Amino acid sequence: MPRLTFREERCKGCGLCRHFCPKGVIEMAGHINGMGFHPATAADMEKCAGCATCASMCPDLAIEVEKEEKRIG
Amino acid sequence: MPRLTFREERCKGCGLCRHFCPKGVIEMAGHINGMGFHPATAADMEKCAGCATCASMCPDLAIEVEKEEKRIG
Amino acid sequence: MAKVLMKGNEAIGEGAVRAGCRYFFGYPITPQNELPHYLAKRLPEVGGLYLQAESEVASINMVFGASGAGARVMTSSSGPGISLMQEGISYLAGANLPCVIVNMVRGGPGLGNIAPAQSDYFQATKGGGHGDYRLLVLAPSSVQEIIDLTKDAFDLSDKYRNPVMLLADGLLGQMMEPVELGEEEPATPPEKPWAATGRMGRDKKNLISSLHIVPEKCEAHNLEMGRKYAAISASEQRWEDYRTEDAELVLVAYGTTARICKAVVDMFRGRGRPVGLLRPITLWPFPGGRISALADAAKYFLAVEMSMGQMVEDVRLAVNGKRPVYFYGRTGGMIPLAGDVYREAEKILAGGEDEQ
Amino acid sequence: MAKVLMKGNEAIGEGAVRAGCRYFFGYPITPQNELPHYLAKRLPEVGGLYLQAESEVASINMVFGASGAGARVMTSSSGPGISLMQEGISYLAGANLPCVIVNMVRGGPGLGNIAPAQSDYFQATKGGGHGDYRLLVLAPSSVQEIIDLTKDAFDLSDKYRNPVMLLADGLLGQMMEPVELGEEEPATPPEKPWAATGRMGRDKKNLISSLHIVPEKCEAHNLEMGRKYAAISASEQRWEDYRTEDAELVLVAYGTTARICKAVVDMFRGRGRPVGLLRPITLWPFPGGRISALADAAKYFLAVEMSMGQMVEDVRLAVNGKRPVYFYGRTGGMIPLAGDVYREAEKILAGGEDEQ
Amino acid sequence: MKDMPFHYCPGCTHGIVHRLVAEAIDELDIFGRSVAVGPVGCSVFCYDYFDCDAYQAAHGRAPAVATGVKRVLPDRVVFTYQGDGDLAAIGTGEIVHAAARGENFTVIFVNNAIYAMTGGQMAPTTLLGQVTTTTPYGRSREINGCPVKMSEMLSALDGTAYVARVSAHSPANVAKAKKAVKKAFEIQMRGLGFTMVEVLSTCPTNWGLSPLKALQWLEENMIPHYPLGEYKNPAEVV
Amino acid sequence: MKDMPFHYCPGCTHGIVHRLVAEAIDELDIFGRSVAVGPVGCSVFCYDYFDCDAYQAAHGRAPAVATGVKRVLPDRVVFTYQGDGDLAAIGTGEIVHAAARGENFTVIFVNNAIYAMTGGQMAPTTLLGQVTTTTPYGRSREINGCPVKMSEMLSALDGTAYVARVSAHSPANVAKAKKAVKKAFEIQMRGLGFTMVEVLSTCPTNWGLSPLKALQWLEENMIPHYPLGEYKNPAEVV
Amino acid sequence: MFEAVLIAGFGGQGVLSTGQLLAHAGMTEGMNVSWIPSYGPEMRGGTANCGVTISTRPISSPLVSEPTVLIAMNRPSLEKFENSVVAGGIIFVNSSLTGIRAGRGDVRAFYVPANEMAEELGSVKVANNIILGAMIELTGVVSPGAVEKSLKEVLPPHHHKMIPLNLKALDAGAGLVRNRGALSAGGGLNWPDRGAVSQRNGVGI
Amino acid sequence: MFEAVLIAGFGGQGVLSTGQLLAHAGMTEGMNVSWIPSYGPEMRGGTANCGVTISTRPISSPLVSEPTVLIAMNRPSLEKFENSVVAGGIIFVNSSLTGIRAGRGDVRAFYVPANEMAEELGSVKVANNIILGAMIELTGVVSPGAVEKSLKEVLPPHHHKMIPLNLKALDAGAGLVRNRGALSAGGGLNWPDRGAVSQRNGVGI
Ligand SMILES: Cc1ncc(C[n+]2csc(CCOP(=O)(O)OP(=O)(O)O)c2C)c(N)n1
Ligand SMILES: Cc1ncc(C[n+]2csc(CCOP(=O)(O)OP(=O)(O)O)c2C)c(N)n1
Ligand code: SF4
Ligand code: SF4
Ligand code: SF4
Ligand code: SF4
Ligand code: SF4
Ligand code: SF4
Ligand SMILES: [Mg+2]
Ligand SMILES: [Mg+2]
Repeated sequence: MPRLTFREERCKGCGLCRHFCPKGVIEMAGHINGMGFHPATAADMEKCAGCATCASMCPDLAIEVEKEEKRIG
Repeated sequence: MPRLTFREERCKGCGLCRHFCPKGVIEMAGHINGMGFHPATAADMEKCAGCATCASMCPDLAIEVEKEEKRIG
Repeated sequence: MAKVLMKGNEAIGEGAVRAGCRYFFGYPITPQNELPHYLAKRLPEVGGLYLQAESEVASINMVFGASGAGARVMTSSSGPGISLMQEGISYLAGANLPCVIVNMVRGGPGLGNIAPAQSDYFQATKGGGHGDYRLLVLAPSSVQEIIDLTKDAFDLSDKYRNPVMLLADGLLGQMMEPVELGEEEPATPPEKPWAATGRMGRDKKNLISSLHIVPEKCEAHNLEMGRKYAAISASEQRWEDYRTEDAELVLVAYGTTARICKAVVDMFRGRGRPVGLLRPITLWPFPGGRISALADAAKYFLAVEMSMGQMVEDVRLAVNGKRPVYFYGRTGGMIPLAGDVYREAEKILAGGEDEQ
Repeated sequence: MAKVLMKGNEAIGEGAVRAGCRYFFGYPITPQNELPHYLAKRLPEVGGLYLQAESEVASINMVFGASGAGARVMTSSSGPGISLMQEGISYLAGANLPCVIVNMVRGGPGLGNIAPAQSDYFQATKGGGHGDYRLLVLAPSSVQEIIDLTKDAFDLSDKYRNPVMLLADGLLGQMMEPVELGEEEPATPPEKPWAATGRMGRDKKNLISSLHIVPEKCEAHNLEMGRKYAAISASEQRWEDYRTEDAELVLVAYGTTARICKAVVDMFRGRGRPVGLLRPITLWPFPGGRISALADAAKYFLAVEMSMGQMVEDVRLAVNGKRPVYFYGRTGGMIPLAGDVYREAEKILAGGEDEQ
Repeated sequence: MKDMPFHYCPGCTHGIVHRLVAEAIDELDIFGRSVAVGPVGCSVFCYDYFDCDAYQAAHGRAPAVATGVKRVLPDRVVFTYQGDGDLAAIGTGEIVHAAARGENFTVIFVNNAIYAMTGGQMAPTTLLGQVTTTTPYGRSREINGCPVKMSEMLSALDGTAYVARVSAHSPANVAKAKKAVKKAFEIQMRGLGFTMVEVLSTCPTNWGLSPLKALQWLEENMIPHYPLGEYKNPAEVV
Repeated sequence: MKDMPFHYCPGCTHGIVHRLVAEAIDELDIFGRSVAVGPVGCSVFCYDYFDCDAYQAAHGRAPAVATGVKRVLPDRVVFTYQGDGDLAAIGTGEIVHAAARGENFTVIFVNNAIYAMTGGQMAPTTLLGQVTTTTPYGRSREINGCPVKMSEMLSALDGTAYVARVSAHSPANVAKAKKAVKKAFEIQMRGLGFTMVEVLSTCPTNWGLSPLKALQWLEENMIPHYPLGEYKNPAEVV
Repeated sequence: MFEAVLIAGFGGQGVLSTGQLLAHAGMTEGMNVSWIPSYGPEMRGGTANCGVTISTRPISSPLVSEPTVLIAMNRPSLEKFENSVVAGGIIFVNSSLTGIRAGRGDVRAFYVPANEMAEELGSVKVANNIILGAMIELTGVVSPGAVEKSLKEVLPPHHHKMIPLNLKALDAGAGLVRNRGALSAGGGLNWPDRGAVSQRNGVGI
Repeated sequence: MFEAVLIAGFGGQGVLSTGQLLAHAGMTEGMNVSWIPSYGPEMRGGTANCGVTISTRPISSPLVSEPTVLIAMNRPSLEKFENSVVAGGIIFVNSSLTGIRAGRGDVRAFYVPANEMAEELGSVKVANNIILGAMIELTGVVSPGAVEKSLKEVLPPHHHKMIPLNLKALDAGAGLVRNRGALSAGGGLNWPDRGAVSQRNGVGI
């Protein structure tokens, strides 16, 4: 299974990752992070295809996707 | 016959009028004008066709050609 | 009339409109942006034009054209943008053109920052551009005064056919205070028979130019300008005396620092100590005569600025060695606190401070 | 070594090449054009680059890049072009970048003319750009001195990491005099570990910037610059005393006017009258200490300039009321004649002149 | 890329463009010889994120600064990062002439149709009808003229080697943008001349839109006026 | 035209261009409402010859000055007269944005491939290989890039209404130039936007050629790089 | 009467407009007022603050370097400005975003879970007005009526539909004060865990 | 020894380079020298002039405001500068382009039909060197040998083929002086009508 890491302290809750994830993996958390935003989080990691679309649209380098060796962000 | 007037005091002796006159009317004078140039002059007015080519190429508004009403420069 | 709560930057805009200014050419820069925002809305309402230029260089040259065409016209910027305008300002002065230029000073040098500062004093008063010219420089210290001086700026500019600079700092531009706008009276700029508007049958052509290729003529032109500057110096020096009557120590400060120094004066007076404030309102012409007069009675002067020490030179020139002149400043966007100025002043009164 | 007859403008070029300057970015303007013409030929001979920029604004920013990359680099212009560079100069100073900027001053303001002048003194010495910064300003008065000071300009600039301006007038630029070039020694600019050259394995990144968004940091940066300026002021003031030993009247003049004033001093001395000349070589730091010392013995000062009176302010600040300071100037491209200065000086010695 | 949070607003695509540049530098393995020249604009702090040596240039003058750097250090890989106000307004002279001279560096041009940093004023690139803080009644052709197309204009110059316009509004476009950025660097490394990648970008804050709506607005409004594609390729590459 | 001798060198075609402008003003009978904005360059004194009201603008800034004038006096006929150094180098930003805004005035652009007034330095328009006082070894593409084609570049902007390149090197071309100048004024009078006529011109003095040879040099060297013709016509006119 | 109020928080929390509302209300009541922001580039995420001075005498310096009242809308604001408050001054803390308590003993501090209360009212945007309501109720620096009048002037017309909600928020804040009766300095108020919205009514100010 | 020489004429008459030649010759002989032009925009047609100072003592002011020698290559130059010449000074007039005489009685004036003489030698361009030759022969400010040496240095290599012609011109000028013997102030010399080139040998200096 691909590994998805959210660097919550960098996340600004813009929601772009959630929107572009083809598998509906990502949701916004209910809590607020240090910068005052609701951070993105993997709600349903099972579904993740490791396509890294989320990371490619994240403006804040807040997502790391590892799928085998590939690593973006 | 067309009337050709050289305003000698404006002429800088560049010779463009002489070069472009289709009839070979114009020559440079032997004397020097107030600005230190050999001015252009009509050497053979008989030949003048009144085409005003000379005036159209004179950079110094030094030539007036009158042919009937037409007046350039 | 009811008071209105206004930002300093907006007050300049409203003041300009009421002064009959109908043309603004400018380029955005913090901390003056509320001024273009205001005018972009307001000018079209009164049939005027807000035009955003591609740069400050273009702005000031558009001002050159509009002023030459006879209009009341303004531009505005801050530090870096004002530096870019220096060639154009020199041309405007050289061509005897009226206009109003706003500098909402920020921390420098270079890109610096956007916090308030007074470190463009030299540039404004001594001529940041080339050649022997002067700008009239007005330094308001409240939003109400911004409104009033903006109007005066246009009048002075037309009267003397010289650019006028309104010099404030980012804090004054951003601050809100209640202002009394008064009745809107139609502005009456003077006739401008010299304007180059197309001859439209006029006998003689008008030419707007700063070129005097023959040195004799260029010198004559400079001497003529010099006479104008002498006349301005003689009649347009403005200042506020704040409790200077019997002051032993006279603080000298303008704009935001003058506000702070007033608080300092009040603190001293509250303790019965003779401290006053001389607030220059015109930075050029500098109210040197008044300061020189104060130097007969006062014992010490303390110039307070948001800079490394610029206006203090003019204070020294005015005092001319009669009394010691001290300096206290913060810079780079830092604002002196009343308490710090107070302590500095106390040291001087205690006689323990070297002049620097 | 044999002497060579050289124009002042060419001498700057040769001086720069000998100082190890290999990059020149500039835009043509009279009266400094012989300098770019010279360097356009000469720099390629020594593996250097002459690049004509699209404007003075571009020139000074190319200088910013080349200086940041560690090169000895120069630009040159006159009045209007120097005004356009003010933003860039402020950025260079703010980023602690060394470079040499030549201003061959011409008549102003505006387009003015191309005759020699000294009316950009304020702009050069007080900061024509925004913010609290200073340029070192060197004022040669002969072609030989141009060669020597050009070399010094690069050294000082690197030593203090600050832009240096070479301020002369069109006459010095156009004039020819014999010069001794000396042996061509390889220049040894200091190491520049701060230069942003690509990290190439370096541990820490280098950044060339004048931005300090936090006011506290911007102030600290300004205070640091202030300490540098204080050090320069303390150790780099330069001047020439010409027969001031026992002078009752001290003329103060730089550049071309100093040449003329020397003739005036000689005329007076020929008649046995105690007149001398103090010639500032650094305009900033201004040799105020020396003038202040002279004011203990001398009775009068007369500042002579090709301007409406700019350096005279620094003379007054230095004399600080101890003695009267008079001014004589021609402007707009006019050059004071020795005879006229002589008459002016005589009036002062006769005591019939009001200080102005 | 230094590991510090960006100062950009939520959803601002400046962050995406930063990442693309960093990835190109990494993939080409040129970090050590890269030099960044930053603008004045929202990306003024980009030097904090790119961990290579860097310059903070005056507003609009990055191409002149980069010229100075590259002429002194011709074997370094130099790039500017500039906004549309910076490049297409105040910096017009510098970009046109750097391009005309064929300066051998790369320009990353982030076009968000607005002066963002200063509070959302009209830029030369602002679309007709677009409301900004200085076009409160919408940009009008009569007063302000038409939005300027820099890629088209600069392509007309003989000195430009590579000019492309890409967009950051969707994953597919981001992938294309990445290719263009990398290609520009490669062309620079081959010494073929001036390269520029214009990236259409969003400013949710000043457009007054959510990050997502901003991407849609870009797609629907900017792309029709600013067609995507490669406008110029060097002879050596085609 | 005031009756005073021009200060130009013998054979300098600035004089011809002056006459064309004066004739257009006369023929359109707009003398009274004409306003000239002069440059810095050899034609800096053009205001002395055009007898209408006039401005002497800072180097390169004539389009900005003309913008100020025309916005205040929209019913006047405003034109700038600019050299190639003035317009294509230092004034790039001003000309590009005046064109982009579609400012409704006319630009007479005299391209003589050199900075003449200051002593024959390279201009952005100087041809490759051309020797000038600042390209003593000839202009090189590597160092200075290619000569800039302003008419082509400005035509790419939506704001330009009429752009033509003509030449003053022969009677037939002067006649065409005259038509273009007049047409530009007419388009301005109809309020259709920005108009520019680029006139290829000679500088015998700085080219080091006789007046006649200079005309030939223009024809043989400049025209191949700067093709003549109308580059843009307003929709209303075509 | 003299109050120098410092309002600080994240950019986007509306601290600047809250200050303007307060200043306008002061003006409406015939007082001397000034409003002065710390301003920054457009980008979000930094802290913003403004100082409002309201005084019966002319205001010499508009700077609020030693506030008599601090409203800290988030944690960094409390950390940064707590020490600048004059002895005897008052601190209002938005406990929803703070997570720490004021440390000084010579000032009175009140904790308001403003975000949670605001979300309850329907929009997190009125959090600031909840604290403002509490502040004016406690200090009496301006009257609620003046604030209500000013709302109409300060809000752009297309936001006038928000006025009822804002009034509700002001009143909710005032209610906290009214309902607590006598308030003790340092207020032995507890504050909610992050997100523990359900506790909010138990805490108040 | 001290001479301040002012050379003036039309732009294009070579007055600047003539001055440079003179200054260089002075330097070659170990004197202090300075050369200073009146410079202008590139356009032709105006007047140009330069001042050369040659002195055994250091030169304080390089300005030539009161020349000891004036070389007037055309009429406007004579009109403009005649009055600036020191009493007892010398004026050389290019009579080919002047048409008037100097009016002062306290200076010596010499009239040289330089253009005609130069055309005779083969090029009007050496007119200035004819007058220069006369001047140095008369004043002895520099030696002809120094001028000859300097020509090689001052002329760019591709003009070295012009050196013989220039030397001829210098010598022709000097010859005028040598052949006239004693010269009287105001020289009772007549001067040719415009274009009356044939008279030129009869007049000389
Ligand atoms: C000379 C100068 N003028 C103006 C400014 C103010 N200024 C800073 S950023 C900016 C515009 C930024 O817009 P853009 O380049 O589009 O970048 P963005 O913020 O949109 O990314 C302006 C006008 C400045 N710093 N310097
Ligand atoms: C700001 C500024 N920079 C430089 C100059 C010097 N300058 C005067 S004219 C000129 C170039 C003129 O060339 P061009 O525009 O081609 O006109 P031309 O003389 O060839 O007709 C220059 C660089 C100036 N006056 N102002
Ligand atoms: S890697 Fe792909 S599937 Fe997994 S969360 Fe990201 S976008 Fe969704
Ligand atoms: S795209 Fe990045 S910043 Fe935006 S919500 Fe997702 S993880 Fe957070
Ligand atoms: S009018 Fe024609 S024919 Fe007559 S002189 Fe002129 S060019 Fe020759
Ligand atoms: S073209 Fe004109 S200036 Fe030239 S020679 Fe003929 S008349 Fe004279
Ligand atoms: S203001 Fe706009 S461009 Fe700037 S950081 Fe925010 S969203 Fe991005
Ligand atoms: S220098 Fe050239 S452009 Fe200027 S007037 Fe002379 S010939 Fe014409
Ligand atoms: Mg932008
Ligand atoms: Mg030209």
